[in-house]
Amino acid sequence: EVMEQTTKVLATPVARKLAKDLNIDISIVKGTGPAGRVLKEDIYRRKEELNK
Amino acid sequence: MKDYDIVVLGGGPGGYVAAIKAAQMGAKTALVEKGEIGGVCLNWGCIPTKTLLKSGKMYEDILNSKEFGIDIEDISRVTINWTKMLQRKDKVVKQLTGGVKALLKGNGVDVYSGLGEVLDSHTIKVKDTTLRTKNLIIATGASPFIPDIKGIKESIESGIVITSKELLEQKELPKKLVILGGGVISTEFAILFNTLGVEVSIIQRSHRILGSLDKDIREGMAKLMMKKGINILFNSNVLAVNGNTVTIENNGIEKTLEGDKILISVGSTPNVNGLQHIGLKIDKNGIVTNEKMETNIKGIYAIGDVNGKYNLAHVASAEGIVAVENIMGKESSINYKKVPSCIYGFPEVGTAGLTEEEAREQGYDVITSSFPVAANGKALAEGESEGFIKIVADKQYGEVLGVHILAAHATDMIAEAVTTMELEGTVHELAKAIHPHPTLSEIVMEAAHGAIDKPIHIFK
Amino acid sequence: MKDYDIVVLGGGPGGYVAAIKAAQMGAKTALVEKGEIGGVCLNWGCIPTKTLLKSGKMYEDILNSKEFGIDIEDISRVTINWTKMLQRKDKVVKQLTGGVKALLKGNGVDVYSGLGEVLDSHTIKVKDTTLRTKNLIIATGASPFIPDIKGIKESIESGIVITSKELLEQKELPKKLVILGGGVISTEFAILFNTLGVEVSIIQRSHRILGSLDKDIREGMAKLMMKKGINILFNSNVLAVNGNTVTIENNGIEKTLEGDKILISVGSTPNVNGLQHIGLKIDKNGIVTNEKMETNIKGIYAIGDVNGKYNLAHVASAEGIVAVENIMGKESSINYKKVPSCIYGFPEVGTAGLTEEEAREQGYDVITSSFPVAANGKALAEGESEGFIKIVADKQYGEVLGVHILAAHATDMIAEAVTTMELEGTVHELAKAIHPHPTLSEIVMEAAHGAIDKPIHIFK
Ligand SMILES: Cc1cc2nc3c(=O)[nH]c(=O)nc-3n(C[C@H](O)[C@H](O)[C@H](O)COP(=O)(O)OP(=O)(O)OC[C@H]3O[C@@H](n4cnc5c(N)ncnc54)[C@H](O)[C@@H]3O)c2cc1C
Ligand SMILES: Cc1cc2nc3c(=O)[nH]c(=O)nc-3n(C[C@H](O)[C@H](O)[C@H](O)COP(=O)(O)OP(=O)(O)OC[C@H]3O[C@@H](n4cnc5c(N)ncnc54)[C@H](O)[C@@H]3O)c2cc1C
Repeated sequence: EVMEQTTKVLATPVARKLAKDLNIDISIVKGTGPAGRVLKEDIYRRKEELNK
Repeated sequence: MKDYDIVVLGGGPGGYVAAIKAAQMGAKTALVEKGEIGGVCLNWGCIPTKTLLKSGKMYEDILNSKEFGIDIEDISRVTINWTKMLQRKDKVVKQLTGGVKALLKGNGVDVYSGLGEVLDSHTIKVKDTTLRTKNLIIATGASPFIPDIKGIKESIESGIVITSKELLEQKELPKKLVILGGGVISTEFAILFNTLGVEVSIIQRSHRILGSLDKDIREGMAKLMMKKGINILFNSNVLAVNGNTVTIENNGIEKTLEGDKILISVGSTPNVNGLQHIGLKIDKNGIVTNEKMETNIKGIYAIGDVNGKYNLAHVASAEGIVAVENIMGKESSINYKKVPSCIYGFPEVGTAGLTEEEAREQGYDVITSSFPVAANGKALAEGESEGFIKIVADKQYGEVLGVHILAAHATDMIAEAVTTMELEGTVHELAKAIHPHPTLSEIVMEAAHGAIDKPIHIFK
Repeated sequence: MKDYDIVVLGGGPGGYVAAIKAAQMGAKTALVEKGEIGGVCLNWGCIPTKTLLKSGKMYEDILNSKEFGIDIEDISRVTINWTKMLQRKDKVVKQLTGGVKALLKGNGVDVYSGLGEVLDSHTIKVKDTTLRTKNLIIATGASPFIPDIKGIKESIESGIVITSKELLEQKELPKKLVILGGGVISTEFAILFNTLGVEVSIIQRSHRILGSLDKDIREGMAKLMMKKGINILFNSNVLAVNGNTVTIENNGIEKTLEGDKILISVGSTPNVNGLQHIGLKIDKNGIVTNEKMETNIKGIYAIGDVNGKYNLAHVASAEGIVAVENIMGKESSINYKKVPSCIYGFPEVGTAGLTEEEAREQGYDVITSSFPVAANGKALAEGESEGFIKIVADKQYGEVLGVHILAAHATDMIAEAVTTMELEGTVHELAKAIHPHPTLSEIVMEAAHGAIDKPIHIFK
C-alpha cells in the first residue's frame, strides 16, 4: 500500500487508483483541485516529473 | 433436506435484495418468507404511502389549479375516491412484488413460503422442509411498538386504535385522525390525511417532533405542518384511551381528543421471536451486529430493521449486500455516517450526514450555510417555494459533513449530497460544479458558495 | 464621465451574475442593459417556459386524475385559461427580475438603462453618459436566427411566423402550431402546447431531433413525443411559407402543413452588432474566447450566448463568475466537459458529460450501463415510469464520463452526475453511496451496479 498518511490527503478516486498503479506516493503530490485536492492530472504531472 | 450456501430469513427489502445479490454472486440461495414478499416496505410501508401521497398531491394541486390557469367549473364536484386510491395502491404494490418474485426466480433463488424456524445456526425448518445452510442472514424486520396505555387493548380490539398497516386498509377515509407519536411515519401520515381533508392531530411526548433531524429542518417542518392545519400537541403524555377518545396531559393540563381512528406510531420492536434460543446477542434495539453485519455467532448475519440500527429500507438493502459480500469473501463494510433519510410530504425533507449539533459534538470546526428555496427561480416557476437547504461543513478543507434539505423535491435532491459525501467532496466542488438552470439543485450550489464566501442570489 | 473597474454589457444571466460577483469581490461595477434586466432567460426563456410547463403538467395530471382516485364530475368543465397562465408567468417573471434588481442594488452595482455603445475597450457610452472602465465584460446574448425562406418575411409581418418570444405573448392559444427546427427549445414548446391540447408538428431537416444528445436519449425522447401525438417530420426541407401554410419537401415528396402560428426555432446568432469595429475576433459562433473568458483584446471578456459556446443560462452565469475571478486576480477557468443540459417536458431529459459516441471518438475504453425507470418503485408509485438512465464510464477505473437521464424528474437528478464528475468519481462510488428508498435516484445506483457487475432490480 502506498498510503501511509499522517495528514489527510484530499484526492479524487481516480487519482488514488492511478497513483497506486503508477507507484506514486500521493501524499507528496501537489493537488491543483479545489482545497488542494489531488486530481488525476496531478498524478500524470508527477509521473512526468519523475520520468525526467 | 436441502443444502444451501445462504439461507435468508425474511423477504423484505433487506432479505430479498440479499438473496438476489447472493444468487448473482454464485451462492446457492434460499429465501424464507412467512407473509408477503417485499416485506413492510413494499406491502405496507414505503411504497403504499408514496402511492397515496401522489394522489394527495394531485388533489391539492387540483384545488389550487385556478391560480395556474386551469378553470374547473365547480370545484365542489372534485371529490376523493378513497376506494379507488387504495385500488391503485394495491395495483402498484402487486406490480412491484410481482417484479421482485420474478427477479428471485430469474436469479435462481429458491423461495419457501412459511414461517422459518431456526433450529440451529445451520438448520432452518419451513413447514415440513428442513434447510441446511452454511450461512444464515436474518432479515425478519420489526413490528410497531404498542405502548402500555390504559384502555388501549380494548380500543385496538374495537378497531379504533390501529397501526399504519390497518390505516392503509380502512374502507372509509376517517374524518378525524389522532396520531400518537411524532416521528417520520407519523409525519407522513399526518400530511397525507391532512391533504385529503382529514382533521389531524399529533400527540407528541416531547417538545419537538422529528427529533433526530437537524434543528432548523425539524422546526421548519413542524411550522409548515401547523400552517397546513395539522394540530401538533407537544409535551403531551397519553394518560388513557377510552373508545375513540384519548386523554392526555398537555403541559400539566388534562385534555381529551377524539378521532374516528387513532394511529399508533411510537416506534418499533425487532422481530426476534424464536431467535433467542440459539444464543444470539440481542439488545433492546435488536440483534447486535458489527459493520460487516456479523452477529456474535459465526455464519449468522442480521440486516435491516431486526438489527434496529436504522429503520430504513435502503439501509436494509445496503446491509444485505454487505452481508452477502462478506460471506462470499469480498471485504465489505457499511458506513452509517452518510445514510440519507427522507420525509415524503409537501414539502419533503431529504437529509444525509451529520446535523449541525452532531458535527459540533464530534468536535468539528463547523461552518454552516443556508439558502432559501424562495430565492430559486424554478421553485417560483413551480409555485413551490417553501423551505431551505443547510450545508454543514468542516472548516479546514470545507468537507461536506451533512446536507439537510426542506423543499418540494428534497427526496430527489439528497442523492447529490450522498454521493458528494461518499467522494469526500467539499463545498468547493459543490460550488464549482455547474448546476443546470433552472433547477432546484441550484440551491445546493448557492449554499456552497455561501459556505465559502457569498451566494449570488441572496444578499447577506 | 464615470470610472469603473468593471463594466458589464448586458443584464442576462451571464451579465447580471457577473456584475453581482464583481461587486461582491470589491470591484466598482456598472451594468448596462438596453432592455429588461434578466435577459432572455428570465423574461422570455428559461423561466417563462417552465412556469407554463408547470401549468401544462397540472392540466395533464387533472385529465388523468381519475386513475389516482380523484373524481371530477364533468371533466369537460375543466378548461385552460391561457390568459391566466400568462398572468401567472408575468407575475413570476416580475418577482424574479425584481429580485435581481434588488440584488444589484444591494451589492452596489450601478445599473444603466439604455443601449451601451462600445467606443473603445475602455469607453462605453449609454445615452448621454460615458463610462470609463478598466475591464469590459460583454454579455449581450444572442437572437433567434431567421432563415432565408421564400415568403417568410411576409408571414413574419402578418404575425403568423413568430419566434418563441412572441409565442409567449399570444393573446390566444393557437389551435395548430407548426415548429421549424428540432432542438431543445422546439421540443419544449412542442411538449408544452401538445399538453395544452394544441395540434403540434415539428419540421426537422435531418433524420433526427435533439442532435447533440446521446443517441438512446434522443431516440427515446422522439418516440415518447410521437406517442403523445406530436407530429415530427424528419428529413424535411422547408421550401416556402405562404401565409399560414408551410411547404416542405419530405423525403422527396412535396407536402403542405398549416398552422395558426409557425414558430421559428432553428438556432441563434450572437448579438455582436456594434462590437466589430473595436477589433474583436468574432467567428460564426460569436466572440472568440479562451477558457478564462478572455477575448483577443486585453481587458475585454465575453460570456454567455454571445460567445456561442453553449446557449445555456447556467453556462453564461458560470462564465460570468470565471471572467470576474480572472479580472480580480483569482486564477479561474471553465471546464465545458461537465456542463449539464436539460430538456423540460413530460418526461424530462437531464444530461452531463460525454455521450457514448463522443467517449468512443475520444478514444476511451467505454463501458455503458442503462437501467429502466419502469423498474423503479417510486416511479411506479407516482405513475411516471417512462424513460431510463444511461451511464457512460471509462473501463480502466470506472470513471464516470457521462450521465444521460430520460425520466420525469431528470432535471433534478442530473446534479448528482455533475458533482460526481467534478470530483472525478467512479461508478464504484455511485453504486456504494446509499441512495434513499423510494426515490428515482435509485436508478443511478442501479445503473452503476450494472456498470460494475449486475444491478439488483432487473434481470440481465
Ligand atoms: C408506513 C411506513 C412507511 C415507511 N416508509 C419508508 C420509506 O419511505 N423509506 C424507507 O426507507 N423506509 C420506510 N419505512 C421503513 C421500511 O419499511 C423498513 O425499514 C423496511 O421494510 C425494513 O426492511 P426489512 O427487510 O428489514 O424488514 P421487513 O420489511 O419488515 O421484512 C421482514 C420480512 O420478514 C418476514 N418474516 C419475519 N419473521 C419471519 C420468519 N420467522 N420466517 C419467515 N419470514 C419472516 C416478514 O413477514 C417480513 O415480510 C416505512 C415503514 C412504514 C411502516
Ligand atoms: C424559449 C427559451 C427557453 C430557454 N430555456 C432555457 C433553459 O431552460 N435553461 C437554460 O440554461 N437556457 C435556456 N435558454 C437559453 C438562455 O435563455 C440563454 O442561454 C441565456 O439567456 C443567455 O444568457 P446571456 O446573459 O448570455 O444573454 P441574454 O439572456 O440574451 O441577455 C443579454 C442581454 O443583453 C442585453 N443587450 C444586448 N446588447 C446590448 C447592448 N449593446 N447594450 C445594452 N444591453 C444589451 C439584452 O437586452 C439582453 O437583456 C432558453 C432560451 C429560450 C429562447
